[in-house]
Formats: sequence, structure tokens, C-alpha cells
Amino acid sequence: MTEAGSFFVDAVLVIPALSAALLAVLPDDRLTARLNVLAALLTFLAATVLFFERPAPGHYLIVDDLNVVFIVLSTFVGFTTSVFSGSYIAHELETGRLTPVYLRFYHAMYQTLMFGMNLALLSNNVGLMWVAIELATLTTVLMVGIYRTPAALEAAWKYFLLGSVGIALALFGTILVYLAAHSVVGEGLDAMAWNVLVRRAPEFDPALLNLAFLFLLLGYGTKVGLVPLHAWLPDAHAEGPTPISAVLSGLLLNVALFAVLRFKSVMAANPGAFAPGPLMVSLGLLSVVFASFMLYRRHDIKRMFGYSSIEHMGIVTFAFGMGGPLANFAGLLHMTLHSLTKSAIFYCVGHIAQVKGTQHMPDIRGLTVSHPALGWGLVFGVAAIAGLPPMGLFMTEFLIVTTTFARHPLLAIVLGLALLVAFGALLLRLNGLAFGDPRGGRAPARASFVPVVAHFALVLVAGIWLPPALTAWFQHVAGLLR
Amino acid sequence: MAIALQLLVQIGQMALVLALAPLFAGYVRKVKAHLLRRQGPPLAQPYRELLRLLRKDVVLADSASWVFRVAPYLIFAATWVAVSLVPTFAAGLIFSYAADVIAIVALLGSARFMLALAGLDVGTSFGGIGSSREMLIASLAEPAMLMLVFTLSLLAGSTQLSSIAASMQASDVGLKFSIALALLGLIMVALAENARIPVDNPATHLELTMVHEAMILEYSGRHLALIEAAAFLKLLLYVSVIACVFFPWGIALSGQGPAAYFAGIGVYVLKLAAGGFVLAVFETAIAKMRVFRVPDFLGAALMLGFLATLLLFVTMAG
Amino acid sequence: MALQGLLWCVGALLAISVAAIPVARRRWASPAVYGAALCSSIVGLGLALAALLGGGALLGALTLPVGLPWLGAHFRLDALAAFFLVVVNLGAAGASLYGLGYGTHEEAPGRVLPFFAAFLAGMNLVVLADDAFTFLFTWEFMSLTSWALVMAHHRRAGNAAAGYLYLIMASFGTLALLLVFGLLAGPAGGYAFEAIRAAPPAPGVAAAVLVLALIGAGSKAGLVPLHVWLPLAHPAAPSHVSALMSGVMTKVAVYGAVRIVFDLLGVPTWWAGALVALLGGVTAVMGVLHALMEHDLKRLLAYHTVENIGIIFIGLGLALAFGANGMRAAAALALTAALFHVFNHSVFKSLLFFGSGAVLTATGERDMERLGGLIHRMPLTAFTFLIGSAAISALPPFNGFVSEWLTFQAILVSPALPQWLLKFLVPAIGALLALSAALAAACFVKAFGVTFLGRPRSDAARDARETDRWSLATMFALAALCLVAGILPGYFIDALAPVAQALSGAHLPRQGELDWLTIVPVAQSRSSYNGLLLFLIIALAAGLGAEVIHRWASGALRRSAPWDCGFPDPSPATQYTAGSFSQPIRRVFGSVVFRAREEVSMPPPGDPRPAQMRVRMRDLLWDAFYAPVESLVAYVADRLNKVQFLSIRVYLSLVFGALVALLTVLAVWQ
Amino acid sequence: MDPLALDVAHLLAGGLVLVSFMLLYQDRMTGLVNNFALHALVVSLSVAWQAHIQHAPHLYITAAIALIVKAIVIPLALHRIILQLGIHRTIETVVGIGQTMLAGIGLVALSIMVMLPITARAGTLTQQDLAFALSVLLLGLLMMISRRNAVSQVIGFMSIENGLILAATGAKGMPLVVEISVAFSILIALIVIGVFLFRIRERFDTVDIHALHEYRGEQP
Repeated sequence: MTEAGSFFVDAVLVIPALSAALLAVLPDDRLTARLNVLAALLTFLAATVLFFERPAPGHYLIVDDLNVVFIVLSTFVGFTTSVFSGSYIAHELETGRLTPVYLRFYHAMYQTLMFGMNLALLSNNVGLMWVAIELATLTTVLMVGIYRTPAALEAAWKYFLLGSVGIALALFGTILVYLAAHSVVGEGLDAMAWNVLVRRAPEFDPALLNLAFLFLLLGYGTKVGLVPLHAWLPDAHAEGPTPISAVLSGLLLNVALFAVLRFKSVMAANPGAFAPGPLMVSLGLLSVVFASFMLYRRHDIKRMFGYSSIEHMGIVTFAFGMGGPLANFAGLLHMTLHSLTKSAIFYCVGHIAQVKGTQHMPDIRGLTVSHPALGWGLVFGVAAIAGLPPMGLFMTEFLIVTTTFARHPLLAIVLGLALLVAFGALLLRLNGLAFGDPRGGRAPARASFVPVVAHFALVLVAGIWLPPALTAWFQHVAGLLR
Repeated sequence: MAIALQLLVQIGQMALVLALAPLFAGYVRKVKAHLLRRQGPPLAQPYRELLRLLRKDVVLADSASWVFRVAPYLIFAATWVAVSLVPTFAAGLIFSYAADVIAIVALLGSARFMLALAGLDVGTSFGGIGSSREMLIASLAEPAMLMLVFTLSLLAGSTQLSSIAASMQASDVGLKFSIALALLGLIMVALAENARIPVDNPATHLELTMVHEAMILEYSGRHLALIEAAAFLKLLLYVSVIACVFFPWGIALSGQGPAAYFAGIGVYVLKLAAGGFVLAVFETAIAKMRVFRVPDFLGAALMLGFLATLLLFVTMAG
Repeated sequence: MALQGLLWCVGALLAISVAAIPVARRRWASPAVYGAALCSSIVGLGLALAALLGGGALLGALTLPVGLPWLGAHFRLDALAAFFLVVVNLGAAGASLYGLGYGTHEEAPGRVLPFFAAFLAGMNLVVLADDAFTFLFTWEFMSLTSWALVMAHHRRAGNAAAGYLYLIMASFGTLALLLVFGLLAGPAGGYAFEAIRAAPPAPGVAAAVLVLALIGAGSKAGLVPLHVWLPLAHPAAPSHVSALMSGVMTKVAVYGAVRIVFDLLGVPTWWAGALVALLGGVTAVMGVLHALMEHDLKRLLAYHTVENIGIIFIGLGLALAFGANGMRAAAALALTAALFHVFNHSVFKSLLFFGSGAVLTATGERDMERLGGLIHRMPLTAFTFLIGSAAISALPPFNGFVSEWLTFQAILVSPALPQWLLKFLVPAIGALLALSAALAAACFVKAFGVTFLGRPRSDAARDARETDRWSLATMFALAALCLVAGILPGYFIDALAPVAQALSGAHLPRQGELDWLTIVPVAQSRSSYNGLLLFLIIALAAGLGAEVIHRWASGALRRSAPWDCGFPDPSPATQYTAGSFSQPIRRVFGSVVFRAREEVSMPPPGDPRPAQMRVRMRDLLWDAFYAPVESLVAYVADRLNKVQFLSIRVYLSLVFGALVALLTVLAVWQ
Repeated sequence: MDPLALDVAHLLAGGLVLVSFMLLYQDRMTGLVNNFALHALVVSLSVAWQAHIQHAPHLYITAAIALIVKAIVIPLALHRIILQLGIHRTIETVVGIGQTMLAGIGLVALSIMVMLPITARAGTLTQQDLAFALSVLLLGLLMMISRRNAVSQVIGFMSIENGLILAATGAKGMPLVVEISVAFSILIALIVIGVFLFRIRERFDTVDIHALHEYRGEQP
């Protein structure tokens, strides 16, 4: 059944590309919003088929245990985000923050972004993946700056420059990987294909791999938002349109980290190469500690959750750095659940900022009184992101901390305390936002809560019961990652 | 049949203590008066007071609740039962296994609890003073008491007064320094618990110095009579405890015949006389101390208890 | 099998909580939810009782395919779990029954009803859990739901802060437990309790586990110095929830400690016993001293929870010390005392919180200085509260005394211990226990006397009305239980025998068959207690006295104004207040423990200003442990926050620096 | 492969590093832009030479792109921007030129230290190319962080990119080089357009902290 599979793989890429072109030319905004949703939905459906029909890996595209989950996840979040952005954009048009022209541009860019990310996830070729990630970065840069306020422009610039440097470093690393490969595999596309790389990795020159991984970690790590390469992330989250913040936190960070994982699996397969563990552990731990303290002095709600994304990316990096079947499993699961939770949080935050007319947290109070759905949604989201049961992130943090403590007690203690500090900051803000006497606008939110509910339902279920298939894939990948 | 007989003896003991308690109080007063070169009231004076109070009407404050009216009966009953559990002239009476010394102390605690509540019930300022100071003294006295119990149980391997008396009678205990310390501590606790000088003055009605009397200011008639009787019983109880633990000679052990019982009664009365005399001398010899010196006094008792325990460890190890 | 039944009850509770979300605003929602919760708790109580008394016939284990995929959720019902389930479901049933009446006064049912049922479910699950993941999952779930209940009245001043501190401390405890299980399970992740039992940790590891477990469970139980959240959070919740948190949830925390230390950790070490017992003694005294300084009725009760937790931990510590020296019978005695006190405290603390809730609904006041004289307006509530006060003050013939008496008996066995430290330490702990018991009596003379006796200090207190029938029924039932457990303790001790047998390898001699229901923990000649007999004789003597006096002496009674040494003052302001009642104890203890300072400002003669006295107290523990952490976090946050405001060029140089540094490392490393 | 070819390749690659140093040395705007044109020229030459000796015709495209876009179009555009925005003719540096040069030397040393042992097995040509490419990359980064001026930072970034192109061509037979260079050209075009659109005169790193406060919605 592989040709059917390959058909759907192509669909996952073609639909966004076509709809991007289409949306770029269509004038009417009502229609375009719906079209956007429709395209995202079709992409998602096409992607879900990949669960059952996997094509044989080609020169450029591949579907395997690692990316099948993430491709479905990213198309799903892309779909829900498009639904959310429908109601979000409508409000923006009314308030006049966006003109129809920019809206057309926005939708085209949205689909382009989807295309870029799907390509990056599906690509079986290091160079192709690099191009795809650069494409995704560029589109997000343009969307972050879309409001053209000084703050937005500055955020876009910062993102753009740091991103470009990161991209450059990643490219150098990619070249080095090719060099390491082509002396073994021979010249040509094979030397850049994932499945080949992983299979032949043991014969590669470890020294080259080490240098390459160093560049790749720094390059893609910039996209992941690891401290000290993180500077662009909070502002990009704060100043762009909220759907983009959701996609950034929910998907783009994942895609970049996914790239790092691909290369880590290559490293892991090579006995001579140094274990990337310590490097990733230190970067991850640094990110967690730094972000958790940065949460305290935040006043902009979206920027705060941007920092929380840094924290969680740090946790995941830490987990993969620790390695071992349990920690790797936890890391993969954490990536998945974090993207679901964080994007849902941003949906809530977007509506909150719209009804309250501000992102400035001290001006927002008593949401559970004035807007129960939004308020309790936020409470649920924060509880989930803080790793409280019955939500899924509890499982991952449980696995990470317990397994780490058995091996390196000190690391686990630092990590745990950092998590506690971060939780303290989030809960402090949550107390202010969700409880107390209401402050700020009281207009009812005209929002579709379907995306939020869908995400939270998934997170809740994952906390209690995981599908065996998912477990099997993740465990296999965890084994590959060592 | 045997049970009936034992029950009879027990009831006899309860009647005996009830009869002796006022007499003992009067006797102490008399001795104190003599020591002060006064004539003093006749020995039977306490009986007269009780009877007079019983015959009078009760004048009850408007703001008093049922607690105020129920308290005297409970206080009286609890104290009386507590005394009846102490081996006075005979050990191992039928009730005596219902409570060990800890439980006896706790019974007195229940009585105190009710009394303190009664002091607060009417809602006057003096009742409050009395209750709060009484509870302070009690809270300091109980740890000291427990340390002493600890010493005794270490000596006798039991907290059951009858067993303690029996094993103290058996000569193998010998004379240990710890016993003296324990005796001293127990005396201090007894003085505090019974509102005697130097902790409190049973004769005073100077508002700011009184503790026990302040709580019962609002009482009158039969209620007051019951509370006074309870106070007499409590004093008798502590003297009896000291007597049966430290001077256990002549106490009839279980299984001995009626003759032993009557001998025991005689010895018991003699012991009371001696104890009362010592108490009177002590009370006339020293002065009452300020309320906030009481913690030091009872702290000293606690220290004695500790010391007794530690020394006992040493002597036992040796 | 009982386990399935209990899990079904839990499922029912969860279903209730979900179903309550949409309908919470309806008028019938509150009785419906509480009624349903009552039914399921009663069923659970019955099942747990059957399992506890059934002699192992109904115990068992099962695994559900949820939770960690490769592990599943293990559940197990053993004697220990059964006993704690009895405590949990008894408290739950009481709270639900009380809620039937109390819930009608609730202004925000939407914030209470769903979480109430979920909270009950969570507590049941913690006790049933049989693997590390399920245990911590449900443990934290319990914290989360109770936090939501604390935040139910979030607009009242201070509640939000209380909830914040509570959840942070709870997460801190959970973190400690995470580390505990990290150590016990090992890197391979053997999370099932059987696996952990099969591989007991090395001595050094065991020590770390013990300390972490004390931190984890202690922070939830309110062990000093981890107690700071408790007196803030428990009173903030609605009163029946306060009763659950104080009476039951702290017991679940004790269960956690017992499960880890006694069951999973294998053979204890004697110093562990010393540590635990000492912590318990300090906790008991600190808790009761705090309570004495407190004028808020519900906070006073919360501080007493701290005290009783201390008493329980004294028993546990003694059990550890005895067990470490192979003195099984003594260990069983201490353990039985602790567990019996767990049961007793859950009963009378719930009763007292219900009483305070009744007062709160009747007067809207929690501050004792504005109450008084309620016994005239609410006699029945006052009666039950009095019984609760006597029970918690460890006065015979009520249940509180029996468990403390057993603890004393255990302490009196301590001279047989070989270690000299224990020989000397345990008597001192006994003195602490006696002190806390006596102070508790003083504190409840204050609580009951100032609240219910005397003359009303405010209009609210004057116009109070007796509370509703449901609440009264609950309170009377619990009061009756206090008395029954006090006069027939033998049966309760026998019920605890299997638990003691399982945990300490021995159990107390059977008490049920002894003549006249005397309880004899060790030997007849050593010590014995018979609550029933005492109760009967006292009743008899009191009745006799009353009869005689009314028959042959005067029964007449006249009402008049109080005498008060001749100068009575009609204003209720002249009666003793809570503050003045505790003043002597504050002078004696507070000046040391709380640095209590009194400042009297006496205006000069002729100056109409009122004289004032202000009392300043400081919580030294807070200053020692919590304030530094607070300021440290703030300091670091401020320092790091500067990084938010750098220029792009500097950020680029960060990247550059990282790159160059790593390259250098690589170059050197090769 | 005949030594002459190697020497030429070596000459061109080394020349690139030299030009990077010249970029670091420049403190006049126009001179900088011209220098960069030279930089791009050298790159295109070396790429073309690689195409010749590797017999990889598609690399000629890359060379052409480099030549047209970066040696001609962009310098002209930059000159126009400088004129239109009235940018200062002098370049504001963070630390003195001298220190920057010293640091550059250190970086070159570092990159050689790192590269040579690693790429020992990868053939001399690749070896040199990679070593030089890494040096160019690091020098470009150094330039970006040691210059306050927007245009000079853009130029620094473009020199990084030249280094990467060099590396990519140095990696023998690497596919997608053309695509990658195209993608990069798009990136650079965007940067330049950005500079122009957003009227970023002197610097896009705002050093005014208060402005940043206001920008980042962080007023308490």
C-alpha cells in the first residue's frame, strides 16, 4: 500500500502550497478565512492517513516512527489554530489592527508556514530540511512584524537576525555531516538521506560528526530557543498575532528540536562520536533555570508564556540529554503534549487579550468571574503546563525527575527546584489573572472554544491513558536515541 | 459473692474518703492556727460549712448557662471517683484497675476543665482571671507530674498505684536517692494542684492574688458546697497518693482478711495526721509567690523529675 | 471483592464531580451532589470496614490499563489501606451529610461542588494506589482539587495568598516524594510497590529516603517547620471542606509517611525513630502554642491539627525506634496508639470544624473576640462542641484520652531501649506530650469559653440562630462516636490489630474478651484503663449526689445579677477575652517562642484618649526558613531580568561567545 | 589533481580570508561596501574554480549568482541606501579596530586548530576550504558584533554566507548547493529590503533602555 501512502505524503505538502498560492490572490477575507480552515483540515486528514499507510522512504521524503507522530501533530495543531485564527482575525479586522490586504498576506503566509514545517518534518534529506526550516523561519518573521508597531518591527528584526545566524551555523553543520557521510556513502543524495545516514553512521568519521553536531545544536538550538540563544523568542511571541505565537510555541520550536533529534540519532549510532548528552543537559538545564526565574518579572502575558516555552524546551532538551529509554520516551511525549497545551493556552490568551483590550497582566483580574470559560481554560492550561495531574505533562515530568535522580541526584534536584520556581511564578500570575474582583473589559468573548476544548481533552486523556501504538513508536524512537 | 464483697469494700473506701476529707482540711487549718498561736476553728468546722451551704438557696447569675449548673456535680463526681481509685488503706480494690495514675491525673484534669469553663460562664472579669491562671498552672504541673510517674514506673515497673504500692512495700526496692527527689517533686506538684501556699492561698479573697477562689466567686449554696467538697477530696487524694507510694507500710494488700483492712485504716489515719502536720508547718513557714514565679516553681518540679529519672538510669545501670 | 467496589465508588465520585459542573448553579444541585457523595462514601465506608474486620478475606489487588503504559495503574487493598479508607470515608460521609445543610448557604456552589466530589475521589485513590506513579498522580490530584476548594471564596481577603502558599508547599512536598521514588525505583524505573519491596534500598539510600519522605509527607501533614500553609489554607475553604482537609487529608499524608517508611523502606534504624519522635514532639508543642495565640476560631482549630499530627508522629517515631531494636510488642503498642489517634483526631476535628461552621453561618464571625454567649442561642451546637473540646483535650472518658494514654504507655516502655540517646530523649518527648495535652486543655477552655460562654460581644452573636438539622445530626453522630470510642476502646484496638501485625510484626493482646472491657496494652500488673467503668461510676456518683442533695437539701434557685466581687459592669467588654485569657501563657511561653512583646500606651491623666495595649509577635520559623527563600528568588529574578533589555548586538555576541567557547572546548578536547 | 589547481584554490580561499580581514579593517562606509563587492567577487571566482576542477557544472550557477547578486546588485543597492538614508560615512565600532584584528587572528587560529585535525581524512582541498570557510564565518560574526552600524552588520552577515558557500562548494559533490545558495540570496535580499523599508538608519540595536521598556510592554 505504499503508493497510496506516498500519494498522501504528497498531499500533505501540496495542499498547503496550492492553498498558499490561492489565498495570496483571493480578495474576500470571509471566504479566505474559511478556505484557510478547509485547507488545514484537508492537510490534517491526509496526514492522519499516514498513521496507517507509510510509503517507502524516497530520496527526498520519508515517514518513520519519529516523524509520523509529529507530522500528524503539526497538521492537527495547524488545523485548530486556523479555526482559532478565524475568530481571532475577525476581531482584528473590526478593531482595524489588520487591513484586508495584510489579511490576504497573512493567510498566504500561514499556509506557506504549514508547508515549510511539514516539509521539514517529512524531508529525508538534511539539506532539504534546512531549506524548509529557513522557509518556515522567514514566513514567521514576516508574520511577527505584521502589526508594524515599533515593538513588532523590533521583535521581527531580532528574530530575523538571530534566526539567520542560527540558520547559517546549521548550514555549516549540515555541510560537515555531508562531508562525514560522503567519504563512506559516496557522493550524491544518499549522503544526505536520513535513513542512509542512520544506517551507515557507525562508519562515519566521529571527529567530523562531533564538530557538525556542535554547529547543528547551536544553529537549530537558536530556533528551539535554548538559553543563551533564546533572545528572539519572548518578543516574537509577545508582539506577533496570537495564532502565530501559538504556532511558534506549538510547532516551530518542535520542528527545530526535531531536527536536533534527527542528528542526535545519527550521533548515537556512531560509537566513536562523543555523547551529546552533557552538552544538551547543560543547555537544557540552563534554559530551565533561566526561564523559570525570568517568569517572575513579566507583565506581558504572551511574553510570559513565551518564557514558559523556553523552559519546556529546556526540559525536553535535558531529557534527551539524559538519554535512556525512559527519559527519551518522556522527552518525546513532553514535546507532543507541550505543543498541544501551549497552543491551547495561547488560544485562551488571545481571546483574553481581545476582550480585555490589553496584554498587560496587572490590568487583567478575576477572569473566572467575568469570563468563566476563558478563565477556567487558563487555569486548566496553567495547571497542565505546570505538570499537575490529571494532565499528561505530569507523567513526563515524573519520569524525567525520577530517572534523573536515580542517576545524577544533583541534576534532578536543580531541575526540580527550577520547576518549582517556575510554577511559583505562573501560579502567582494565575492568581492575579483568574481570581479576585474582575478588572478590565467585560464584553463577552465571541470565540470558538472547539480548539481549546479539543487540545485540553487530548492532554487530559494522555495523562490517564496513552494509545499503545503511540507508546510503541515512541519507545522505538527512544531506543534509537539511546 | 466474692465480687459483692469486693464491691462492698470499695464502697466503704469511697465513703471513708468522703467522710475524712473535710476533717483533714479542718485538721490542717487547726494546726496552722496553733502554729500561729491562735485558737482556730473546731475540727468539725468544714462539715458545718458544707451543711450550711447545702441548706441555702442557690443564687444564680442571669448570664449563667447549664454548664454552670452541671459543672459542680461533675467536678465532685470526677474527684470523688479519682480518690476512690487511690489505695488508701487497701491496695488492689475492685475499681483500682479501671485507671492507673495517669488516668487519675486526667480525671482531675476533666474536673479542672469543667471548673475553668464554669469560671468563664457568667462572663465576669474575675472568673476569667481564675480560669486562665488555673489552666496555666495546670499546664505547667502536668509535665512535672508525668516525669514523676515516669520515675515511679521505672522503679516499680507499673503505673498502677496498687502495683506500685505493693512493689514499694516489697523490700527489694531499697532506698534510692531518686525516690527522695520524686517525693519532693510530687509534693511541689501537689501544692500547686491544690491551690496551696506558695502557689495560691486558699484563705485569701484578695482579688488579684486568688486563682482557685476567683473561679468559684459566682457559686453559692449547694453548688459551692459540692465544689468545696471536691477541693477537700482533691487535697486528700494527693496526700493519699504520696502516702501510698512513698510510705506504703500498713496498706492491706489484696487477699488479706478484714483484720488487715481495719489495721490499714488505722495506719492510714495516722499517715494523714502526719502529712497534714507537715503541710501546715510548710504553709506557715513560707509566703505565697507571685503568679509569674509559679512557672519557676513547677519548672523546678519538672527538673526534679528528670533528675530522678536520670539518676535512676545510673543506679540501674550500675 | 471489596477493591472493585471501592474503585466503583471512586468512579461514581468522579462522575458526580463531572456531572456537577454544568448544573452547579441550580438550586437542587447542592443537595443532589452531597446526597450522592454521602451514599458513595457510606458504601465505601462499609466496604472498608468489612475489609478491615473481615480478617484478610476481602483484601486484594488489581491493575488497570491506565497510567504509565508499560506499568498500568496498580491498586491494592491491605489492612493499612483499609483502615485509612475507613478514616477517609467516615470523614467524607460526615462532610457530605453536613454539606446537605451547610451547602445551602454557599454563595458560589459552582466553585465547590465539582471539586468536592473530586477531592473525595482523590483521597480514596491515594490510599488505594500501589505503584509510585499512581500514588503521586493521585496525591497531587488531591492537592489540586483541595487547592481549588481553598480558592472557592477567592474574593475574600487573604484567601488567594493562602491558596498560593498551599499549592506551592504541596508541590514542594510532591517534589520530595518524586525524589523518594526516584531513589526507591532506581534508573530502570521499577515503580510498582512490589518491585520496591522486593529490593529494599541500601542503608545510606534508606536514610535519604526517610528524610525526603518526612519532607514530602510532612509538608502535607503540617509537620513543623513545614506547617506554615496549613493554618492559612484550611480555614480559607468552606467549613465542611476545612473539616475534610484538617481531619482527613492530613491523615492521608500520615498514610503516605507510614506506607513509605514502614512498608517500603524495610527495617528502620533507631536514629530514624529518634528523629521522627522528636519532630513530633516539637510539632505538637509549637502547634498548640500557636493555637493559644490565635483568636480566629477556624485558624485555632487548624493549628490544633498541627499539634495532633505531632502526637501521631510521636507514636510513629516510637514504633520505629522499638522496631529497630526488635521490640515488636512495644512497636505494635506505639503504632496502635498512633493509628488510633489518627482515627480519633479525624472524628473530633471534623466535629469541631462543623461546629465552627455552624457558628460562622449563624453569626458570620470567625473572630472569637466578637462572639460569646452562643450557648444560649445555639445550645445543641454548644453541647457537641463541648464534647469535641473535651475529646481533643485528652480528657477521660472521651476517645482523645485513650490514644494519648496508649502513647504514654509506649513512652513508659522506652527505658528498655538499648540506645542511651533514646533512653534520655523519649522521657523528654513524653514531657512535651504532657505539656501539649495540658496546653490543649487550656486552649479549648479558651475556645469554648470565649465563643459559647459568657455574654455576647457583638450583635451578630446576640442574634445568632441554631443551625439546621443536617448539621446537627452530623455533629451529634460524631460526638456520640467520640464517647463510644472513649468508653469501648478495646474493640477499636482489636480492629487495628491486623494493621499493627502487618507493619510491626506483632499486635496488642486481644482486648475484646477481657472482663469488664478493660484495656490492658502490656500486662494487668503494669497498667490498665477502663473507660466504661469510669464513665458509669462518675455518672452514678454525680447522679447520686444530685439526687441526695435535691432530696434532703435545698433545691431552690434564685436568679440575679452576677456578683463579681461587688462591682459588676453591665458592658460585655469587661469580661475576659481570648487575648486576656491567653495572656499568662503568652508571658510564660510566647516571650521566648514568638518574641511576643507588649506595648502599653497609657495617656497622661486628663487626656481622654483610650489607653492601648498592642502585642507584637513574630513567627521565627517563617523568618528562619521562608523569608530567605522569598528574598533570594526575588533577588535572582531582578538580576536576571536585566537580560530582557539588552541590544540585539549583545544577543548576537552571546551566540558568538557560545560558539567560540564550544569550539575551543572541542579543540582542547581532541 | 595537479598541484597548480590546488594552489589556485588555496590562493582564492586564502584571499577570501584576507578580504574578510580587510572588511574588519575598514572604517569608512563606502570603502566597506566596495570591499564586500571584492569579497563576493573572490567567492564567485573560487566557486567557479571549484566547478572547473570538480567538473561540477552546476556550481557555475552558484558562482554566477554570487557574482551578480552579491558583487554587483547588493553593493549598488547599499550605496543607494547609504545615500538615501543619509547614513554616516564613518563606522561606529564597539572596540578599537586593532583589538578586533587581534581577535580575528585568534579566531583564524582557532578555526584552523579545530578543522585541520578533524578533516584530516577528507582530502587537502576540502581541508583548506573548510578551515578557511570557518575562519570567514567567525570573522563575519565578529564583524556583526563589533560594529554598531546596521549596514556593516548586514555586510558581516553576508560575508558569513560567502564563507558558507565556500564550504558548500568545498564539500565535494554536495547536492542542493544551488538551491541553498538561492535560498540564501533570498534571505539576504530580505535583509537589505528590511533595512531599506524599516528606515533603519544607524543601528537596529536600540541602546536606549527606556525605549525597550516601552517596546516590550514591560512597564509594571
